[in-house]
Amino acid sequence: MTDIVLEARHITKAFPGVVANDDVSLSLHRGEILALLGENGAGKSTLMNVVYGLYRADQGEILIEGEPVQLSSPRDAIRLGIGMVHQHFQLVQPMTVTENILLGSEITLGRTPFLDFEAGRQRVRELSVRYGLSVNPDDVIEHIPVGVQQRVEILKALYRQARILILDEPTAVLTPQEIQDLFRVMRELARGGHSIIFITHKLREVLEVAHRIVAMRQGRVVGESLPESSTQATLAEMMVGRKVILQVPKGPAHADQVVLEVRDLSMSATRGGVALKDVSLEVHAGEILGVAGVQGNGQTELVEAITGLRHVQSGAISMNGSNVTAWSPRQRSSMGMAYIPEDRHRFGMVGSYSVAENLVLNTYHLEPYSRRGVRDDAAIRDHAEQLVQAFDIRTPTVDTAAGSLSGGNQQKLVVARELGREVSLLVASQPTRGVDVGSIEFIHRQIVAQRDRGIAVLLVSAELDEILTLSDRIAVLYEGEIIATVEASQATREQLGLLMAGVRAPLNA
Amino acid sequence: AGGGTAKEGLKIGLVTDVGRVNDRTFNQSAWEGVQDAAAELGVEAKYIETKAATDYLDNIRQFAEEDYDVIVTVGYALGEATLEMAAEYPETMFIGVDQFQAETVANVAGLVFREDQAGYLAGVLAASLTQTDTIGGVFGTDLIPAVVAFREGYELGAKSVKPDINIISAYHPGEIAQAFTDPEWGAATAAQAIDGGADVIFAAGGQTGNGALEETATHEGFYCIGVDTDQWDTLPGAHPCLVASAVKTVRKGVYELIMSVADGTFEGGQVYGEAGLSDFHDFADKLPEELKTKLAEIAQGLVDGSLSTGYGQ
Amino acid sequence: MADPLDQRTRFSRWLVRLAHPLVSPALALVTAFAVGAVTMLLSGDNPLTAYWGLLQGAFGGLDALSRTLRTATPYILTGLSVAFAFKAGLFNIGASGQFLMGTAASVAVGVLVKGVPAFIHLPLALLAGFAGGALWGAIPGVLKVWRGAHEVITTIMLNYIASLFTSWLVYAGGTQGQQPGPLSDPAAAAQGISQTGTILPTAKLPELLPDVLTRVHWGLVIALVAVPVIWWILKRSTFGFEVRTVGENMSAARYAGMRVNWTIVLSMAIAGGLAGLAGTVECLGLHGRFAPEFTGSAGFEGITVALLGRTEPVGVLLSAVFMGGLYGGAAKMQFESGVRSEIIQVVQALVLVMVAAPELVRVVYRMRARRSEEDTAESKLATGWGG
Amino acid sequence: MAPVETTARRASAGVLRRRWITAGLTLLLLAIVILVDRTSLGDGPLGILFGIGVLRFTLRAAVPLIFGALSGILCERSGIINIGIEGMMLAGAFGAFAVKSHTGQLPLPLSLALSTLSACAMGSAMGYLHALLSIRFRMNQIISGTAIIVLATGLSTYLFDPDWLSRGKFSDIAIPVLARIPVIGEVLFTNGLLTYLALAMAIALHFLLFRSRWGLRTRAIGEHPRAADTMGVNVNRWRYINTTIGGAVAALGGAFLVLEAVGQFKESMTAGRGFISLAAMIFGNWSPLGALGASTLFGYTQALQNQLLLSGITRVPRFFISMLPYVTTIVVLASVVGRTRAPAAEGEVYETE
Ligand SMILES: Nc1ncnc2c1ncn2[C@@H]1O[C@H](COP(=O)(O)OP(=O)(O)OP(=O)(O)O)[C@@H](O)[C@H]1O
Ligand SMILES: Nc1ncnc2c1ncn2[C@@H]1O[C@H](COP(=O)(O)OP(=O)(O)OP(=O)(O)O)[C@@H](O)[C@H]1O
Ligand SMILES: [Mg+2]
Ligand SMILES: [Mg+2]
Repeated sequence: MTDIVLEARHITKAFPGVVANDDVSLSLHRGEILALLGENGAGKSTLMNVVYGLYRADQGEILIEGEPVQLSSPRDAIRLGIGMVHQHFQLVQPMTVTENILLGSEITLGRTPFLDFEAGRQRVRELSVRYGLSVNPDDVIEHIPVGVQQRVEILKALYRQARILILDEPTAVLTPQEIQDLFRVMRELARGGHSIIFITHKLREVLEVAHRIVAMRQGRVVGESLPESSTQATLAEMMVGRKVILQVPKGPAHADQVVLEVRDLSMSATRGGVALKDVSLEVHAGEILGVAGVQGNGQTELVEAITGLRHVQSGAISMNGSNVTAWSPRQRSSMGMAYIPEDRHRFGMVGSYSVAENLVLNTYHLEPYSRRGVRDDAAIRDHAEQLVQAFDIRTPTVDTAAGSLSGGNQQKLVVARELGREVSLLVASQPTRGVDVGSIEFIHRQIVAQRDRGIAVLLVSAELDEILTLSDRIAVLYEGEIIATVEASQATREQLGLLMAGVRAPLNA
Repeated sequence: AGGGTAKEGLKIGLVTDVGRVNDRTFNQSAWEGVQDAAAELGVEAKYIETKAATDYLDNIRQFAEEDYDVIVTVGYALGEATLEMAAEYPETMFIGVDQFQAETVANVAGLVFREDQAGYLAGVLAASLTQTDTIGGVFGTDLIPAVVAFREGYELGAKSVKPDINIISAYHPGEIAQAFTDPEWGAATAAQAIDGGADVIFAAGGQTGNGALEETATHEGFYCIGVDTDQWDTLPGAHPCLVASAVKTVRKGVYELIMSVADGTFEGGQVYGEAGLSDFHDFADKLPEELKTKLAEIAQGLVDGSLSTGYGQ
Repeated sequence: MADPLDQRTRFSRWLVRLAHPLVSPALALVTAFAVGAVTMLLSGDNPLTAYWGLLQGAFGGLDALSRTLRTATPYILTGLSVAFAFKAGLFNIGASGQFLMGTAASVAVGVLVKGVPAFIHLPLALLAGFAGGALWGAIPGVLKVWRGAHEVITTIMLNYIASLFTSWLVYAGGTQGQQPGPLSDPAAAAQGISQTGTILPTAKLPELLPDVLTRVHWGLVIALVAVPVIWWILKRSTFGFEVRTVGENMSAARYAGMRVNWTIVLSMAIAGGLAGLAGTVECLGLHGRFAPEFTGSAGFEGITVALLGRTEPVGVLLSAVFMGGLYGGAAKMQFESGVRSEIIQVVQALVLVMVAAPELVRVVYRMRARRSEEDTAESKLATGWGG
Repeated sequence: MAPVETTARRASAGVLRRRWITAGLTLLLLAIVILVDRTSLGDGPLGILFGIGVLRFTLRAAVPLIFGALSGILCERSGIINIGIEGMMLAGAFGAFAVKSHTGQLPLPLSLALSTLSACAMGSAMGYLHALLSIRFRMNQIISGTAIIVLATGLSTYLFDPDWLSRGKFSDIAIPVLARIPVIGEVLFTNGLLTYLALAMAIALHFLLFRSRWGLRTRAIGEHPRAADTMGVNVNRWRYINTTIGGAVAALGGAFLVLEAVGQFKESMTAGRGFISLAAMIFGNWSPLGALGASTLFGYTQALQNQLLLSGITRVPRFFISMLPYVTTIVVLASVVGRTRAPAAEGEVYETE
């Protein structure tokens, strides 16, 4: 059957301590969009890295167009027309879009070693026009939003004339609009004879765009189905192996007195960021205020201002009535502010530290973990044991290095630390990014539980579904301004989508 | 202790200052002196090369414990350690090169030199040779007395010939450990002095000075004056410019002191070695006769005390 | 489901703990000395007599042992200095400058403060020494947090400045219209000799066991005490936790509410203090005065010591004694065998390589390769300039 | 996307402004220098500041720093930290001298050529060793660099025999027309081969780094090796190549000291120049022209303090005058340059499973 462009047979790949892929077989047809589902650590990225020649499989073989091939490095994959957009963007931050796209397959001025930037730019423009992936060839990556970076990643593959495209969690950081654009591009490519493997944790997307769906669990392929004959529920069950409640049960909010109040907050843009303009908002005890918005419209700035990681130029932040604008992060957290940061790898934890140490990362100086400047390891470990139990963090021991946990579990660790103590305000930023449905369900339950215990929750997320399922009220942030605040009950995906894109539709606030 | 009877089968040891026994500085001269004596007496001689100032004491002790009869310690920096060891081992004779003796110790002879006199002669020579009335000097460090004496003598000597002569000279700017081992600084500074108009360069500062001498040699028609030993023998690279060297006869001094131990005439205290101008070698016939005689007279005057450099008074 | 995995990882970790710290370094030493021997053979020296002499000089008899310990004393402290900075993610090339400033401060107290009893004078001098170094160490810390000036540059520059400054302090002057330095001893200056007066007996560090060891002073004890103290600070104190977190992941430290800037400055100050203490005990215990010949070279050795000790306090102690032995024995080796003592440095470099690259030893001895935590434990200091 | 483009523009505008400022300052300096040399201005303090002697010393002191810094850039831009410059330089100096002193009988140019080659060979050996240790054996790069220094110091001292003597060195070559330009001709266009090489190399490397295929790949593997790898760039191969070449370049600094500046070798004669180059590299923010500028600044401050010493300033103790270069560096670093940015992936081992 010649129309199978890519086939993986009996792939096995083990890492110290983990069998990431265990006798996995998979085939991809010409012009097909194949969705690959699976929990964190299921082995999706590993399998794709094997196909792309980044990892060498311990066993098994890969066939392209029916021919067995040796994939000992990405060079081979590229030669064979395979392109991959990695889960963690593979872009060189300080370089321009053009430089990133040319890298590895450079256009030079004749025989000279020098690059022909003009030709490069030209090529990039052509491609971006042809596939409707608009980018500015001369922008420096670190200055452009993730949505655009995503396009650059795809252009990199197309520039190399990839016929087989692997997209590993491409939508994790995109807005509804951007996601729709991406799907449009994917469909066009498929129509044009490209074949696409599409990894995501978002079941809605799978049903929307995929032609065929394969699910993995613990390194094995555990099921296959077609979108016509599937629902989100069946897919979730197929990948997790049990029924998953996708819609976390959530009663009406009993909003109480104001816990967090932000008034006329302004700050100018830092490198690669945006400015905040007169942002004002209130979060009441027992309610969840969702801040919707496309990545890079000021969420990071807003959250860091509230948590004290950034100085504000003007405006005031007060918590439980007292003005905390000038307070240090520590003062705020000791006042009962919990913070789940958006980038767990950078802020949330210290990879080389044990799970136990990470669980006291911001309380290590308090009794009982520390007495008069002396650490009490016993107390720290007890605390850890409890939280690992309570929050079901999958780790060999509490002494395991946190960096070696799966992404989902790393996230649970952070959540456990922040919710495992008495707080009155929870600031949660992208709490479920890149986390599988199982973990999402768990984290969402926790957040709602906190609300019902009368804690004020500020939820910042680019994930519309997340915003819609959890929030009681929704504020939309666009280019550093809150352009609308709506009751969750009255909000619709479409409205919000438009607002997030900056379209100020008249809304009943 | 002290002198007393003649000794048979003398054991001679030498401890260098930071450096090596063939590093073309007074370490080498002293070691040559030791070897001369050893050859003469037909005995063995050993040396220890000091790596760091903190090792002086240990290195001397090394010999003392193996009960050597004569231990030569080279450099003023070893003075203190030498005295300490001398007190601990009264039977051992110590010869301290460049070590000024505040008070006489029976088993320590401080072999010192009037560097200012050698420098003075160099100054006279330089001042008489210069066409530009500008002379240069590149020196090790003013943290070591001998070097200061050379420089002061040099400038006094020069002024004695041309009172308002222009002298551009500098000490090495770095720490003492580097002052004598930075030929590139010496070379660059010599070049800088030449750019500044100097046409005679006096270099006193071990390897640093050697750098200056060889640099000067690469410029056409400039003169340079070496230091410590007759550098004509040790630094062929400098021949094109090397008129003479302001020498301290360390080799001879050490040799004689060791022999005095051998024949039992050794006396502790200050011992002055000869310091003066070396032979002119290839420049001998290029130099005007009256200059040579003048230098000879001055040298004589300095020795018999009828003439003084004016340094240290 | 994960149980078998846990078992395996636990077992291998146990193996690593047991085997690695002993086997690997042992083989490392053997290999290093072997290669050193080859080098000697190639250049026509006899390694056997050389190493025998080295052993004699390092540990053969009390005198040798004393010398080894004496040499090791400052290495322990400068090694701790560099190691501590590394823990905070800082590369302290400035130990030698801090060494000198500490020395100068302590000697100033030791010489100028008169008429106080030893039990005040000595601690005062030690304190001054620590403070001098700490101050000099804090400067790059402040420059880093306040202006983002990279500590590698500033510490290098401050080394030069320190050596010039301390030279000036004791400078005899008198010629070229130059004034003598504030600490220079008039008597010596009269002879043009640049050095301080002798430290008063009340400020001198007494010898440890005068009739057993030669000139080994209480500085050794001070250094030995510093080891557990630093270990304790790093491993058991909350401040140590902050230091390591800042070193591992500055953003996380900020997020966790730690005072990052303060921690950096304080860490540099402590590192500087330790280096200063090294110079202090050298002068109060050994030289009895300060003179320009006493350079801060022990500060540079501190880098090697720290790296050889894998930046762990106990490791620092071991590597310091080891290097003390190498240098202590070097002179004896050359004396006995006539082999140039510089070969020691070659051996030292080889040891450093072998100890620091377990992978290399593994390859040499065909050991089964394995990934283990303690390889990543070093990852911090590997990330270099940080920025 | 509007705000984004503007930030991007802002960045490039900053670059442009910096270029104009540099150009302006350079012209101003040239003007002063010529005036000082031609007019009576030179007799005053300006003579000390901008005299020929100072300028020539500046260049001379800068050359080894330039080579050192370029070596650092080659390694670190590709992600390998190079603390070992000092060692590589020293190895180069020794390598040059060992051959030079044993080829005295050959015609000078030949012997010089051989010596330079041997210097580069020594340096590349050191560079390759560094790469091998840090890539193949996953050794901490700072340790490996330190080991290189200790090793080079030890070996060169152990093997060096002071009785070896070398005669003759690279002599100044006046570049036909240019050399006749007042002052500039004397300073810039009347030099030894290695000096020209240093200047040429700095400029060439700058263009290669930012305009060539090699440069693009080098910068990429230093910033984000994984990204480069996924685009089919062989990360470790380039790291080996760059680090090895880097060793050779550092060695040229040593060769300059032995073959062009001094003419002889001396134990640890690099005297910390390797470390200063490290500073120059960081100071120049890992860009070749930046490093050229930084090295020149360091050279100039040294020249200046020397000139002050020579001109017999006696009011200030000489020790404080000699602090000039180091104080300047710190002050400039703290005030003007501010934060520099190291290649992001520096010091990290890159492996694929
Ligand atoms: N480089 C690696 N070294 C060691 N173990 C690894 C490595 N990469 C992945 N693993 C392990 O292999 C397993 C599968 O990882 P993989 O990245 O394929 O999961 P995934 O399905 O992509 O998860 P996610 O949905 O979070 O992306 C995980 O248990 C992970 O811990
Ligand atoms: N070198 C490694 N050693 C051990 N586990 C690893 C390693 N690299 C990746 N992993 C694990 O492999 C799994 C997949 O890695 P991946 O890069 O996809 O991150 P992730 O789990 O998807 O989390 P996120 O998507 O938030 O980055 C994760 O559980 C990660 O922790
Ligand atoms: Mg993945
Ligand atoms: Mg993921």
